[in-house]
Amino acid sequence: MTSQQSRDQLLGAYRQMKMIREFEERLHKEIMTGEIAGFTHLYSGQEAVAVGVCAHLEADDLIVSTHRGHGHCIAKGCDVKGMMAEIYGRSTGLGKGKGGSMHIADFQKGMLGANGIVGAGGPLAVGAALSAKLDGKGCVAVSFGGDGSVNQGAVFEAMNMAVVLKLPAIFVIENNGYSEHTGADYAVGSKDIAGRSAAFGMKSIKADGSDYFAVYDAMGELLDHARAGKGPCVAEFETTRFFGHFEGDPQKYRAKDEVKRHREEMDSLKIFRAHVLNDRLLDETALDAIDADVLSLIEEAVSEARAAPPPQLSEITTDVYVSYP
Amino acid sequence: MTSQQSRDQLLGAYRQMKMIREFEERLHKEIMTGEIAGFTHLYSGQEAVAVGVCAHLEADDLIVSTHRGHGHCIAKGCDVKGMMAEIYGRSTGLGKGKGGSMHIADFQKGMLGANGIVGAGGPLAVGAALSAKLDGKGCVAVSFGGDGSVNQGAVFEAMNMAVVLKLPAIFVIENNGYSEHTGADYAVGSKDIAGRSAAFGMKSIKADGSDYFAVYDAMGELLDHARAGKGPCVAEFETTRFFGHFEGDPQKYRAKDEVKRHREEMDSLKIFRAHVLNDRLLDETALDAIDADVLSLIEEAVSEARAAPPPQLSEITTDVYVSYP
Amino acid sequence: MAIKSYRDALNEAMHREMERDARVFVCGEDVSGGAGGTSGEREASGGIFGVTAGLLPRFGEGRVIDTPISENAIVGLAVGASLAGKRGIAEIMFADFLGLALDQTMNQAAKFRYMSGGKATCPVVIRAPYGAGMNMAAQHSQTMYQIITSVPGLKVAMPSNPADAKGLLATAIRDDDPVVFFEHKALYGRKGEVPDGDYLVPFGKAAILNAGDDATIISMGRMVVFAEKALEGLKASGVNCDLIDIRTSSPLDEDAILDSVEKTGRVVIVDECPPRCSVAADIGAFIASKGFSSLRAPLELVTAPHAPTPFAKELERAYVPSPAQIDAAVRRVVSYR
Amino acid sequence: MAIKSYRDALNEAMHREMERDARVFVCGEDVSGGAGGTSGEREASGGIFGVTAGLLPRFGEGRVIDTPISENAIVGLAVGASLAGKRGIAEIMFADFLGLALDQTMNQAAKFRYMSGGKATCPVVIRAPYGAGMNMAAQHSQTMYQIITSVPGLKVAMPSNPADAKGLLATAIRDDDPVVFFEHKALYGRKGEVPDGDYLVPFGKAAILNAGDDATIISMGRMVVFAEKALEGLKASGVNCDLIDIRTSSPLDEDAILDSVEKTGRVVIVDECPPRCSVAADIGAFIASKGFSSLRAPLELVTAPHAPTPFAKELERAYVPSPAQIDAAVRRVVSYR
Ligand SMILES: Cc1ncc(C[n+]2csc(CCOP(=O)(O)OP(=O)(O)O)c2C)c(N)n1
Ligand SMILES: Cc1ncc(C[n+]2csc(CCOP(=O)(O)OP(=O)(O)O)c2C)c(N)n1
Ligand SMILES: [Mg+2]
Ligand SMILES: [Mg+2]
Repeated sequence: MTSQQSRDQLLGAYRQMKMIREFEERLHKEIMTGEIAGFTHLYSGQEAVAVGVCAHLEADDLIVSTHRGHGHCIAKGCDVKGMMAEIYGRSTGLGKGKGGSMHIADFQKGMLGANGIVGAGGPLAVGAALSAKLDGKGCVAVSFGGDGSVNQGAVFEAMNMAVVLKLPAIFVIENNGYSEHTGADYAVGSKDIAGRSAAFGMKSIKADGSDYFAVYDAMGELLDHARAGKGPCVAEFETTRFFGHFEGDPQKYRAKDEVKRHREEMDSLKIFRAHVLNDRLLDETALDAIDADVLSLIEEAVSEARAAPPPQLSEITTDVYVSYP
Repeated sequence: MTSQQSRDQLLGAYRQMKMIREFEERLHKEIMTGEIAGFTHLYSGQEAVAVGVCAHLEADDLIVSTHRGHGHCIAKGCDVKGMMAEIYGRSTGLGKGKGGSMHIADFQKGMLGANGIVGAGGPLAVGAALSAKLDGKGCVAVSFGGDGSVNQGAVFEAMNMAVVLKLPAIFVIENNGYSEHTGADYAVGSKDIAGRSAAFGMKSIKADGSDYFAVYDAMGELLDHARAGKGPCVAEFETTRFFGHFEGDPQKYRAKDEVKRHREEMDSLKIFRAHVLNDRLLDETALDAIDADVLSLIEEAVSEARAAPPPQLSEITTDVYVSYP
Repeated sequence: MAIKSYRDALNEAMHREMERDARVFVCGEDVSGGAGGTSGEREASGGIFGVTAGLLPRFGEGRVIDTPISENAIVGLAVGASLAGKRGIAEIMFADFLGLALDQTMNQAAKFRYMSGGKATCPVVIRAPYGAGMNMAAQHSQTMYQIITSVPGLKVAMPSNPADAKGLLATAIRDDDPVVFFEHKALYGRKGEVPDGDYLVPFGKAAILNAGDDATIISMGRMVVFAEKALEGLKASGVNCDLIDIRTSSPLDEDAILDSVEKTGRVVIVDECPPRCSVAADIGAFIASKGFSSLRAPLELVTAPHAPTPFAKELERAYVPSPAQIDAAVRRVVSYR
Repeated sequence: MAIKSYRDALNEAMHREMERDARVFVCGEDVSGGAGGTSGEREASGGIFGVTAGLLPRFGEGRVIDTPISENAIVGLAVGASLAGKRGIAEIMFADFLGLALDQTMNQAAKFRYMSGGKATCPVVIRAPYGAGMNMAAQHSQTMYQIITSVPGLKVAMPSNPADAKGLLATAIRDDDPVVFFEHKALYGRKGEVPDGDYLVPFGKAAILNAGDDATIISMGRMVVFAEKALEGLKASGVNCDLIDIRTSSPLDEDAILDSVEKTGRVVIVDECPPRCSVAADIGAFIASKGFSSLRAPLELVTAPHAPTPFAKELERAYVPSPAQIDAAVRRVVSYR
């Protein structure tokens, strides 16, 4: 199946995964400096999911994201500098600094927003899928959510609604083992997200979320289903997060060596590299070039964000409404 | 299995079913007179479910009911005259006339209230089940709900929560084919309530809700499970309502002869009578005596309710709080 | 002009706007009624209150969508589609059920534009039948608009008559911001003159339904009808008042209010809400802050008491603010020295 | 007396009440943290803000219950158990998420007693960390108490300091009515003297934190801290005010407010809410209605603007009412002629 992807596609996928990784590793450092305010949830470790899913999507396919949204944003094509500036709370940010890390959105790019409310993306994605269905152009809407989000009533309602209305909605569940400090096996009563979702009457699939190719293939299958008008579907991807729930989380709920082990065994970048080198799909020089390029872009993004002005105080009361007499 | 029930139990069950039926048939007539205000949802047709379920329950087992709650109230032992007075909005009603048909409750009887919010009973019953578990006396909590209620996020959350906390909660789903004017097969995407609920990680069972004995047996099995501390479970009972969704509903969504056919084929009282007479468990005279007795009690309930005084106007602001300085 | 009920005026507005703009769609429980029923009758009810009747046969299942009982997802469906370029009208069968859908209303619809720095547009309308007077008890009688009015990013309308029902709903549907539209259940049958053709009533423009120098009565929704009743008696005894129907609580026509208060100096605010953090309180505090120098009598707030809505008809009748209470309040402010 | 943080004072209250009454239990997301984690550490966090720390080891899993992310069912769990004889404390991680749990709060907990004609008792406490000031943006910074205050049947508390945190929470837990308890996130670290042993602060009794004749400042939660700051500067320039901390918005200490207004005639109300249907508006309208004859200046309402909470720290700082704004408002009322 991997052969279906051109060299350019693979390079692009690697570039995005690397971009997400370095964006997050850098943020992790910058947050220590105290310059970044608020609540930041890092996506590092889950790159293969965002990129493997979005690799299939066109600009007019829509995605709805979560509090842990940086990866989805980058994978859907949001401007990395605009994102960084937003996280720094600068006027040059994608949301003029008014939304911050948890609310990055780019409607032009089909990215309907990160979201601070766990599970709220489910119904929103179903609405986006309705819009796609009404347009009749074969577009889909993807709802990203975590293993914790699937215990939220809104998500269950969304799943049932999507089935009832036979909408082209795809629920992508990133099971990273935890909702904040609580284990997925504790909070998901059935301990089986894919199975419970399938019981709503949807096609479902479960795959390794650390492997770009596994994600890509699973998503391809679901997309064929959804684009053909056969109704919604769900994918559960097993993955891991390399950092705490939010920056500052001491992670006492995780086994001592868990993150270290996951960084060795479940690193989507390492797995990707090994795969493409082994199968001679890409060569090391090309990948290294991307690495260098990504790092310099991130460096630029940070220094430009730092240098950018904060929003004007008059911005406090603009953008509340389109018009308000 | 039916042999497990004593003659007295069977007579009691018949009496309750008959009481529910006549309570509702009479209400149906009285509502035409315009004397009863508000919104009344009749339970007639579903008697076997309420009675078959509650036949197993003790006074300290708890139930939570719905907008269509008269049957559950009677089956759990609420005073029929107090109920009638409540529906008439009289000061002698179970809620002093302040709640009405949709909010009849009797906490002494373990009846935690009918409820005007579809699905709200799910979480409440889970809370009641937690209380029972903390008490450690083997009591259970039963949540009654319809085929429409199971599409409500609150109910899904409740099911998952009950599984996670391994609570003695039993979700009784009365599938009467409709939520208001919408068919269950339309609104439940999977068209399979028992199966979808089972996927939450619960024991589940599906049975004929028009047959008291089928309900009784199914409930017995679930109760053994729940009382033994093995966690929550769910029963889907197929049933029908003999009247419209609420009084005044022209029922244009139902096939012309549907109600007539259901009254012939799915009448829980007829089915019960045939069963007990056929198996010589009870004799006709005893049943007829109950019929007469029930009718006269209902007659009394109506005339006493009619004669009772409305609540004092000062009642408007009492019972808002236990205390409010 | 034609004589129409409030219900039919709302229905007409939806028909016209759906005709005019293919992006408009309607969703909610039983908005057509009958999906999946055994009669095969796809439009069995046209909405539990009949407000969406005729939309399904005219516009089809794609745009007139019966949903499961999932209020949060119903609003989310309309919000998500509206973010994606459509214009959703979500019907919440009873405003009380907004308790289940407040997240999509308050945290999503209301905040998208702001959080995205102006990139998002969310032209959704959430229709919510509200109010007491039909003996539906505590969970089916609330006003709810005080809660929604407190949320920046939402607009809030509550027509008191058929013409406004048509004109405000058309405006709501064309508006690019999220609107929560409160329809009083007890007004659905109210008849009145309704302008033909395209008819828009702007948001934030109060209606002055009577002019008088003795006091200012400020009101909304069904309470306007009661205020009109009270006015008859007051006029008969020589007391004449400005009667302001705010029509929308957000935006609020502050100028109309201040102008009238400047003239009369005496204010009665009539709101079906219980008193605390009500729209009555909101307007009252605004007046005491921005119109203080004109005020010549204590504010009179005529509201429901701080209690849920009782069922029994005698109680409910006394619970809802009445023309008699309005009459008394006006007489108190007028005679205050 | 001991010096304690607001967080620890709340924690102490829960410890003491759970010790005292076996019916009390706590539930919510991560209230212990670590259920199902791979470290085997069952109390990994003691609540995301550390407020419930130590309860699990002391009282066990039966009474300290980590839940899935299901806000409506979390509140329902506590409400249902409380109807059945327990006394549940539900933690909603951020008050903003009450948008998901409003049905169980407003339609269930608040109304059971009334609808049952006084038969039900629902002694539930819903703890809700609220407020801006930590750059958490629009969905994690709201006050929400204005919405809850509008609901008859609920009581609403919002302590401004550690002693009240302990005393009001203990009262809330012992109270037989449902209480929504608002804790300001930015106050968790605030330290102050806290009485030892059993300590109850009654509901509906405001605290008079400063006495002065020039004006009345009415405030709640974190805004009390800002009002205290403003007072320093005002005093230095010879302006002295009553400072009223309402402590509970429902019940509201109307007498304390009217007494002070009678004395000063000049009122500034400081509320972190956006202005519409806020607690500031509520109290303002009450004063203009019941204390009108004492009022000698326009009400000054110091609130957040009618906008969601912005993220950028410069914006958020200017969004939240500040000591400087309070200072200016006091000077305006004092100099009004
Ligand atoms: C409605 C709601 N409840 C609780 C929270 C607090 N919270 C933020 S993230 C999170 C855990 C989410 O877990 P999961 O869905 O698995 O996503 P992950 O963090 O693992 O990416 C929680 C409880 C929230 N933001 N919204
Ligand atoms: C939250 C909520 N949404 C909608 C309604 C309006 N409503 C009352 S009953 C009902 C249908 C319920 O269907 P079901 O659960 O099957 O129960 P049944 O009426 O068949 O007994 C609806 C939609 C409500 N009361 N509460
Ligand atoms: Mg997770
Ligand atoms: Mg049904």
